[in-house]
Amino acid sequence: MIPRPHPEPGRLVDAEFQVLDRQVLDRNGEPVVTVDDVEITDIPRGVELDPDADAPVIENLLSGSAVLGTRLFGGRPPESRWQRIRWSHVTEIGTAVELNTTADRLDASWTERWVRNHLIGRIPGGRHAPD
Amino acid sequence: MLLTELLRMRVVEVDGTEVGRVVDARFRIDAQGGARLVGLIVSPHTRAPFLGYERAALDEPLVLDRFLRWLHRGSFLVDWPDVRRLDDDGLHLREGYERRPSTLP
Amino acid sequence: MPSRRALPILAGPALAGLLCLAGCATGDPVDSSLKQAAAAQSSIVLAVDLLGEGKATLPATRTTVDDALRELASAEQSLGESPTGRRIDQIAALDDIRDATDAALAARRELDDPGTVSRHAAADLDDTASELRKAATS
Amino acid sequence: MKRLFAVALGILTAIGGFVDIGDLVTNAVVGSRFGLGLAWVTVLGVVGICLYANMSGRVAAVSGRATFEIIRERLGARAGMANLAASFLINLMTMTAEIGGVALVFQLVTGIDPLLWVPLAAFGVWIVVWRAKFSALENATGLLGLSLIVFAVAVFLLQPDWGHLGMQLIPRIPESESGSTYWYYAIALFGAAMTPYEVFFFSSGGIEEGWTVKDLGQTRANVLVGFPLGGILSIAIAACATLVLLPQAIDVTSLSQVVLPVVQAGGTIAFGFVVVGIAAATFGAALETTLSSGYTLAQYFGWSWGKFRRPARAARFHLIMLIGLVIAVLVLLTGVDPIAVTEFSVVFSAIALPLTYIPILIVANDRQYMGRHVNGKLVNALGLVFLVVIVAASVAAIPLMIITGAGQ
Repeated sequence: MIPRPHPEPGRLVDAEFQVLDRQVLDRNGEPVVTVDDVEITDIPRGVELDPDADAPVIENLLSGSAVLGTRLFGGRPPESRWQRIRWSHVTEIGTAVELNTTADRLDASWTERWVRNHLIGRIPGGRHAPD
Repeated sequence: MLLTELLRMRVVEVDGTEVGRVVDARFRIDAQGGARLVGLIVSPHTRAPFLGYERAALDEPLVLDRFLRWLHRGSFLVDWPDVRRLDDDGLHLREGYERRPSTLP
Repeated sequence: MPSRRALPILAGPALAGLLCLAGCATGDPVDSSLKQAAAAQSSIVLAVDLLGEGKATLPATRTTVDDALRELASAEQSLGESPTGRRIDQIAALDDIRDATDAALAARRELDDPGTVSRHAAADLDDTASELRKAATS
Repeated sequence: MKRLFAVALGILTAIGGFVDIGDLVTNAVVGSRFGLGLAWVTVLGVVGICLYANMSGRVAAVSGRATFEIIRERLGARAGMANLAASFLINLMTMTAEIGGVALVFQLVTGIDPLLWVPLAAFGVWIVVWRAKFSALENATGLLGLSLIVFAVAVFLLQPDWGHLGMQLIPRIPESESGSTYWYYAIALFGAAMTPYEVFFFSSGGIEEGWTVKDLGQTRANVLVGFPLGGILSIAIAACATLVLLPQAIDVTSLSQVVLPVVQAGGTIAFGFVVVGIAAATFGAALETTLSSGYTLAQYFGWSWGKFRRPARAARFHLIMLIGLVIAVLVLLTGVDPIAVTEFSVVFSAIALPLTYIPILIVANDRQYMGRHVNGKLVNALGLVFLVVIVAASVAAIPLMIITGAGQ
């Protein structure tokens, strides 16, 4: 079944209720991250907004300790440390957020790959299925 | 801009009265798969959505369900064009803004 | 909705729980120590009887005696430390516990070599156990 | 025929898997001090865990989402984190108690100091978690755990005065105990029967084994037949202590005392069965709590997890379990008494129960997750009754712990 290219047009999505804190699965159903925050188009502050201008869009799903940390304990995460997954990767919003790419190709999975290559992968038997 | 910066922002009418806090942002998927903001869901009571109760498809008459729905009564959707200005102290609505139901179809 | 206050809310009860670990045992220290010691000594008596009847294994019996010796030591220590109004009872209780500990140690040595408990050592265990039980219930 | 075998296997592993060091110790302690006056709490706890496991198993099978994913989704990141911190620490405490339990059983068999067995037991747990297939480890420990039935056999062999024993079932407080210790141990027994890790493991296991809606019948049989029989074993443990230890005022403080009634009833043969049973039950529970430490963190942070994947494809999941095991070993090597750790772990389990029970009860009613498999009227009514019981036990636990000095 070829995964749908993106969620069904016309469908409504409540970002906090259906995207934030949701599990993200890659194309093979392997968990990648949980959505720690959602990046939307910047809205200018203190300025009269033009009602006819284009409304903001969801640009990226964000994850990582910097984003989650500041969300839990306050403060604002430095933008340089936001781990981004482009919204264009999202194919479905269900009980989990599904992507059209594999986990290893996302920079959001660098900690998983680091632990795999430096620790777990090195222990004998780490690389093949449980028998 | 972060969604969580938008969430919990105070929502204020033209004459300055506070009508609640932003608890969610509703987007619509367009033909290319983009998610475009259509409006904000404002709840006059708790500062944060509690267990997603006001829009969850809960129908079992669980006592807890009724209590939590009561806790969230009165949340409504504001169309994005009805938002006039975003300040550090809150979000200002336009004159004569519309209050739509917040439940997800 | 629990916001940033959520974490301290959980720390409160956990702290209270840990506070009580610092030994806020209620009730009279003499009685509780005697009860603790009587329970330990009785379990040695039972274990040694079962060994004698060929029902118990030697390693298990040794383990039971080692566990009971630890309880006897803790009973003696907590009694020794706590100042109680009943000075005379405290000394008498300490003597009973020490007698029981000596009987238990003797039995324990016999369990190592020759691996059975002599009639004499078993009798000491019974006497010290009933002594403790009597003191605990008086 | 294969279907029947699967059903039987599921039930048998549920029985063997139900009892762990917490049930063993708490039931023996309660039996030696209160007789069967608290047996009603075990019955209540069994009904509770049947309900709770049924709901979380159904949520896993229908929605494919495990417990802690749901907890974070529905409570949000901050309350989810508080929940995670409490659940992880208590699971670590239970894990330490289970590994300590395995070491104590080896001491019973060999007489050698348990501190030597602790690293070995932890290594054994790690090897199985690292290499064995999920169902293999479940079935082996579950089936071997069945030899705990010797406790029930021992009750018969001790030829009790059945009338008197029956009378003991009436809840009452012995003179040697106070009201507060009675209720403290009621909470401990309730926490022992409804340990949260069983639910993390049960629901995550459902995903490990790829349960679908078709498997709901099987999971219901496992729970509704396996757990009650596991509960009967718990009461048998208490009955043995009532018949042998209570009359001699031997308040249980060590594992060696827990087995004395079985040895008295059936000698070395019965002893053989009971040590195999305890070793399997505690080793199985050590596996389940180790996996649960991985499940809880991975599901909160969204990492790849699961034994059905190669360790390399769930690296952080395996790293957490390794770290958890190392912490457990270090704690045990300080010489802390595993029995004391066990007694605290069951009470803290009761304290933390609402944190995971409430989100599951709510999601089991959410049509977006469950479709038409939402809770029925009866399940919801029971669910609400237990919500009250669970919150009451959780609130009363700490004050009672302080008043009774943790059950003195």
